[in-house]
Amino acid sequence: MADRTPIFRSPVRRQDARGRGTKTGAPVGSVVVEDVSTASKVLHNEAPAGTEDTVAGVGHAARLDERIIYSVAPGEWLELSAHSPKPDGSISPTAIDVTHARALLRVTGTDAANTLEKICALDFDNRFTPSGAAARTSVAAIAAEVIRLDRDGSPSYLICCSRSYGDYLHGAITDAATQFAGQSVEWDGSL
Amino acid sequence: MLLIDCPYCGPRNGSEFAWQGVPSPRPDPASTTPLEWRRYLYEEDNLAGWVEERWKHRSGCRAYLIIERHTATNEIRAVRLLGGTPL
Amino acid sequence: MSNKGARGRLPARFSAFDLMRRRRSWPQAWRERDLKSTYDVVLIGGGLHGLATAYYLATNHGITDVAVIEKSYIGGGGSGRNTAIVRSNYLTPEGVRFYDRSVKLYEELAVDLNFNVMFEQRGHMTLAHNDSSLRTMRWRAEVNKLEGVDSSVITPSEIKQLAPYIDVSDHSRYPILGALWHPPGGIIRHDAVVWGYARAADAAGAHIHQNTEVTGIDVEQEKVTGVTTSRGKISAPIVVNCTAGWSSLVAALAGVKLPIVTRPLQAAVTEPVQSFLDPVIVSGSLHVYVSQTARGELVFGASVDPFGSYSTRGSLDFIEGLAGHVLELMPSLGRMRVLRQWAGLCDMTPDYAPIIGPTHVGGFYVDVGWGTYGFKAGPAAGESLAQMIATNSIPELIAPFGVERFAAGTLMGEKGAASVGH
Amino acid sequence: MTARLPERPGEVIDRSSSLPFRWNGGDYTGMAGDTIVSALAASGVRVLSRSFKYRRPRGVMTADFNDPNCLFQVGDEPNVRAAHRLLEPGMDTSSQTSWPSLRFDAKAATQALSPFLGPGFYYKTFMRPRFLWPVYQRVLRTFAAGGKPSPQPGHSSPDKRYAHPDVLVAGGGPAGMMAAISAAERGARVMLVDEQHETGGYLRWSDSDGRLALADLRTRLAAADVEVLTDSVVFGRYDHNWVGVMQRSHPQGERLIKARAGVLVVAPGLIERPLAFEGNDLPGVVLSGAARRLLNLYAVRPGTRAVVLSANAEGAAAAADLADAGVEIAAFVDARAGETVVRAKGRTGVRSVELTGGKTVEADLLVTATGWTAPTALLNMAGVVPTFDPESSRFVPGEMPDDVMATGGIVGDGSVADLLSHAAAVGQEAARRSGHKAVHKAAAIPAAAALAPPSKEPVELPTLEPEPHPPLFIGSTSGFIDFSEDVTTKDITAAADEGYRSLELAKRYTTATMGPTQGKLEVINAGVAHAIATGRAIAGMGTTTWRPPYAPVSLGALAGRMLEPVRHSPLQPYHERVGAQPIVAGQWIRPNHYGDPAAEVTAVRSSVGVIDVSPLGKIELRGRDVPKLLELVYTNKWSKLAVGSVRYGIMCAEDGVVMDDGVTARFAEDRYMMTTTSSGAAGVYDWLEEWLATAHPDWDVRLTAMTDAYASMNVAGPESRALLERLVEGIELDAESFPHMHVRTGTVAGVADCFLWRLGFTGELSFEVHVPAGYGLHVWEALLEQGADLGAVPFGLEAQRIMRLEKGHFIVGQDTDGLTRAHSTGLSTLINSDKPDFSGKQELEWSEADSGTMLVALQPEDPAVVPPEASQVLSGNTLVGRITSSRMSPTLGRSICLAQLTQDHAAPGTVVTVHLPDRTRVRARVMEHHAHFDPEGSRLRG
Repeated sequence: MADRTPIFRSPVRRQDARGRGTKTGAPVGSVVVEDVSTASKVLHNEAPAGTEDTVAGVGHAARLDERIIYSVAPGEWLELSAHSPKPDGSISPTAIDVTHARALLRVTGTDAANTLEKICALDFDNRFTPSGAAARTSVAAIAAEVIRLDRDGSPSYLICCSRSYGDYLHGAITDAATQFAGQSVEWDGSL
Repeated sequence: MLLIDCPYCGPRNGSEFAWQGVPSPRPDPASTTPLEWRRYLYEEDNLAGWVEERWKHRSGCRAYLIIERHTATNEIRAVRLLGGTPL
Repeated sequence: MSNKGARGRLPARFSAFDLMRRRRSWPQAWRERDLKSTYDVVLIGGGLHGLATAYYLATNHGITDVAVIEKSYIGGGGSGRNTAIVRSNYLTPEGVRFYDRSVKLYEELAVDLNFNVMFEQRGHMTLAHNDSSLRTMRWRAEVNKLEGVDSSVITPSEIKQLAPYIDVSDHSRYPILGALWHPPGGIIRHDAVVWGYARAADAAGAHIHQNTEVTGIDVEQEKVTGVTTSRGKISAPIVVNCTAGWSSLVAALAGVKLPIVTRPLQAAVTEPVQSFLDPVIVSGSLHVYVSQTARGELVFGASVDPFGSYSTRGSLDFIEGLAGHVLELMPSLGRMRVLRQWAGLCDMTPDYAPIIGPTHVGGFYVDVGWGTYGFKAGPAAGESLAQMIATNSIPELIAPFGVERFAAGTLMGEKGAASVGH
Repeated sequence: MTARLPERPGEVIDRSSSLPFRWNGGDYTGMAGDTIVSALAASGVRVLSRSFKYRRPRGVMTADFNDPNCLFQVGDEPNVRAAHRLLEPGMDTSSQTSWPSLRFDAKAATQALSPFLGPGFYYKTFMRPRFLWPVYQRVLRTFAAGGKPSPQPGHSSPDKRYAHPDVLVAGGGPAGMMAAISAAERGARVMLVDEQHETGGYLRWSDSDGRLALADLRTRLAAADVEVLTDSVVFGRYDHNWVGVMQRSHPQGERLIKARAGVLVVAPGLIERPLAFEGNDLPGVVLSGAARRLLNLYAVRPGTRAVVLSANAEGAAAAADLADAGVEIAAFVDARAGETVVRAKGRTGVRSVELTGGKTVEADLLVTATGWTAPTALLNMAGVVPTFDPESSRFVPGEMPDDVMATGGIVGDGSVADLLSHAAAVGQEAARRSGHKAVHKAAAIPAAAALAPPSKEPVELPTLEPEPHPPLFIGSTSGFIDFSEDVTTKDITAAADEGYRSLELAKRYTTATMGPTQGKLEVINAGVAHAIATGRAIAGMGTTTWRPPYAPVSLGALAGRMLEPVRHSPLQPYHERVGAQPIVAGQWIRPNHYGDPAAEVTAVRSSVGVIDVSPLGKIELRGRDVPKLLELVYTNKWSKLAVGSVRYGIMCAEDGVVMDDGVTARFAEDRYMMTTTSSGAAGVYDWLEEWLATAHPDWDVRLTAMTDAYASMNVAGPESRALLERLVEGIELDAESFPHMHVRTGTVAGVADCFLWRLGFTGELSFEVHVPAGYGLHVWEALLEQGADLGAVPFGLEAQRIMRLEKGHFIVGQDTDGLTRAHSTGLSTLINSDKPDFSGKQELEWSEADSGTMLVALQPEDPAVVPPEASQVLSGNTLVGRITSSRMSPTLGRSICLAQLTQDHAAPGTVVTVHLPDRTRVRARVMEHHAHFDPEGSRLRG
């Protein structure tokens, strides 16, 4: 058997914004794209304890301790955690570990919404997509989940999609971000 | 682009939804006849006017919806969950 | 075929000589007539199919007591909204034979009708972007060849020669692996076809009633007796439904239910530019087809809309998708501009093949379910329908397309090749 | 000769700049702020283009985007609106429709043939002799209007954007500006879109009062929170207020904005209408608005001696501006007093103008102010039916839906103050109507945004009526109605006489309104000419169908950046690193082979190979009622599947046609893993959900899409067990502990939570290893590393296809088609008609006797001939089937096939003829088994 320790690899391989479009004006603004795919993701079919009030139902997201819990479909709660997937047995028998099934990206900054509105038809206005809102919708022509949870006062959006689309979606977001001097950075390890 | 007010997700673009047409009831498989079955498979009312169709919020919550739409104007006047599942 | 058997007056002869000599005073191409209370045959729908049927009834069979009832103006439905592509490279032998007859009739049509329908046989090319579509192209080519239709699979370099603006480079998303090449295919002036048939049918004695809507179909003891129109009643032993997108609604007037869903098919045209594209280009994978008219415009079409509707208003998603896919094929056209978009209504059947022939109501025939292929079919459909009416038997060419196949569970196999097959 | 005037108070040019550019090969200069055409006009150029059919010289006419005579080629961009496009230094511009030169157009000879070239002339000739038709075609095609498209790729791929304005105002004239200000002041999110390069509409080129009013509006607009987009156009209103906006001058390139508007306020103003009379297309005949734009925005004198024909206040205003700029007014013709222009004369430009009564006035400029066309396009697209108002000689809006409003000139006339008060009320009402959207529950409503709750009471709109206007459409002589298409009054009359008696038919026959202006200038005149010709009342003229786009929009901007999703396996970095030949399979990019597919086959058959099968559809099913679902969707029996077992099944649609196939494993009492084909994965998942939602909502089944959760790799070949034994922990791999068609979970290469099952498409002893995706590459590399001494190689799709064909396994969609029912796969044993119900059961029972074609294995008698897939199979001259799969078998050293043949030719031993694409034929024999190789399956079970 192999003597190497298994390495977890993210589906996202590009690290630079590519900017395929013709760029005349100089980019202005601020947006940062992070690959958060290594975060653990557990799918529950009932509301995890302690979230009944904060994640009131479909369309809501909340932070709980160091976790993020959101719901974008009836009977589905996704729990994100910065820590690697829990040891065996600690997730409820009805829950499913989907860490490996999904890619997770984060878009943060004053131009995050301006970036996303190029590829996603959600209304990012504070009235309709405030911090604490979650939605599964079409992003860059694939189904993806958009969760807004601001960080240190900056608008911040987690984008979760099927793993195999991860590299594609990361490319689409970084392309959209180029206009705002967007850059891909290493994940800081916190949610 | 239609705007469909999903009972779970709120108003979303029509492209997130898959159209399934006006559903017809599945005949009893035990007693059905070829003629009845093929009517079920193929025949359509294809009305020009208000119809109750089934759609699926495919890129969203994946719920099945019954939508009242006018097939000549595409106006939508009601959206509800299939089977009326309570929210 | 010629006009010799026709009764009624001959229309003024069109020719270059006459154009110079006559200058202005052409007689009316067709006349406004009083609605009679009885006709031998009532054709509902003044589009290509209804008018062609009227023409062939008169010229091939001497049946001229015929009314064509059109709720708006002739050719205002699918006949005036399609993208005017003619071809016969279908998948099933039945389909190939039928459409090949249509192509043959189209080739003679300008002379037959003495009306230049401007059939430009610049070739028709269906691109294959993956293995399975290349396999389907080969399948079509082989069936076509066996039916005597000029059709073959060509390579990317041959594609580039025939259409230099196409990008055949090896890009990863939609590489072009080959194409089905069909030299007799091409484009035609769709309005001219309608007008040519209308003019000739009128000259042969048929009555064309525009702005006349059929509001009822009279049936007694499972036999049709006539129609009620917005201008009065007509009794007729034979009534034919040639109403394309509206065919379900018209059939319902006679108590006939059909396996049809009406779906919009959108199209768009660009501003004209100098000629640069000869053949018709189709890509099934990219859901797009494009040709350049003699006037220089690019005409585009796609697959039917994602949901059933009787709305012809068109959508923005359509032209967005279209533009993206056209630029995938011909990346240098980014600065050409879309001038107009529109939609027509298609009567889609479950197997993408038409329904043509008698119904359970005696004397009530349907010529429907043409989906996105009605224009290509017009001449052969009209000729066959006329023969069916005149001989009271079903011609071999259309025998496979009867409505009874649905109840029998024996559908046609055209769907495999038909997702976007213009 | 310069026509540039001394400084004008409202001018938009920067006199300190000098922009050199080229036109038709010559050197010119203009100024910043100039359009291409204003710069040419300032340089004294009069003839700008030749007309489409008769090649008549044409000059500036409307001096705005719609000018049909000012479509230029600019660099590699055709059909540029040169009277709108701003001049840029170094532009290379040229006229389009002229040959060999603009000054002398050889095709102008067609003018002599004009009687011959009446409407639809081409329908009446070129028919005989038939063999010449291709020649005629080629000649006709050289008359195509328009510029040259670039053959060189390299268009920009601009961004697009979605927007959600509460109020979207189309038109940035005074009314549009006021509506936007008013709506924004009431808290609405407002987007204001204007076609001009600056807001202000007609106030920009009006008098000092107008400029003052504009300055005030601009100040208020800047203070209001409004997104203002100039040089942009609302080109379409689609279902449910989905609005297309093209932003032409975004710094990052032309950009499409897709706006879901709460309320669309239509404020496009009015389009000035030309009058049809002989010579109305001569250079020097300009509309009053054009004259004023040239004078007041660009400080260009459009002529030296003018006749002004006026039916409204604009004519007098133009005359005043002309006189102010030093243009001599030779005659002022007041249409309201019954005077008019009979014809304009000249060859390459106006030389004189004949007035009513035969008086001829020498002039080089004829300015007409003869009325308006209401651009109701956006209203038409919203389902509004505008009606023709004979009093004001224009269309007025009809009844409107709640989410569309109109203001400004399209509604009625009045002073600036009248327009502004109407627009302010419309803006207020639009804000009210759009203010009823439900906000997200998580949205904290800040106090500042605590707007007054939207009132239920509609805002009362002041009346704004169109003023009476003389019905000035068609002059006493025949002139051009459609300048782009060269259609005259006479042509419309001729069409009506020939029987084209509905306006739609006449338009199609003459091609009036079909050109680049799409009716904006010609629609009313065409309608009136047609009404006159058919003896109908002008008042009854039906509304015209304006279709989107309102203004032409570029393919590049509509396309935007390509968003064509692609999917990659977790092992993709390996495939790329070793240079695997990729193949596109739906959205997946997969390795087709790694250099030599035949060698890959041999390696698998002789030692061991690994293939990346990650795209295989995987659906986890949990719950009590999973067996019921499996019984329903598969044709075979499922209720007795033991924990730890795997079973193969076929799925049929309800018409009995094969839809998908795959295996399902039972992991635990109520936990299953289903696999589907890669291409069928999404469809099967939807289908299962549909059964559960629509037919069996009471069943306890939970589905989770797990395709992407695992990297899947098939380890195949006689040495596969030996290889896995080096890497697997916790699973006994020997045949007895882990038999064929069973599943086990364990650790592979140090990665926990893997599952393995024994089965194989290749027919070899094989294990399919499913590894949590993040660790997939680690396991894949470990397999190849550890297997190196065994001869382990990666193999691609092509090798797998060869091997499965050697084994006679069919592929849904390749060896079956849209009509293939389950019996035709030759696997009738998998159809269990004892089950009370399963999808497709009924049709399969009814069609059992007559199951159409049959899948068979076929071997050509000449083993070197591989009939290409889709080759047709004949018996005599009758078509009896086709080859669905074919390859040269490296294992058997001969060609092998699968084919669909009619039942009467499917018996083993039957010899049929295969018709090859090159028209040769080869005889082939139907085999006893589907498997060409190891039909007993002994290798598989080893």
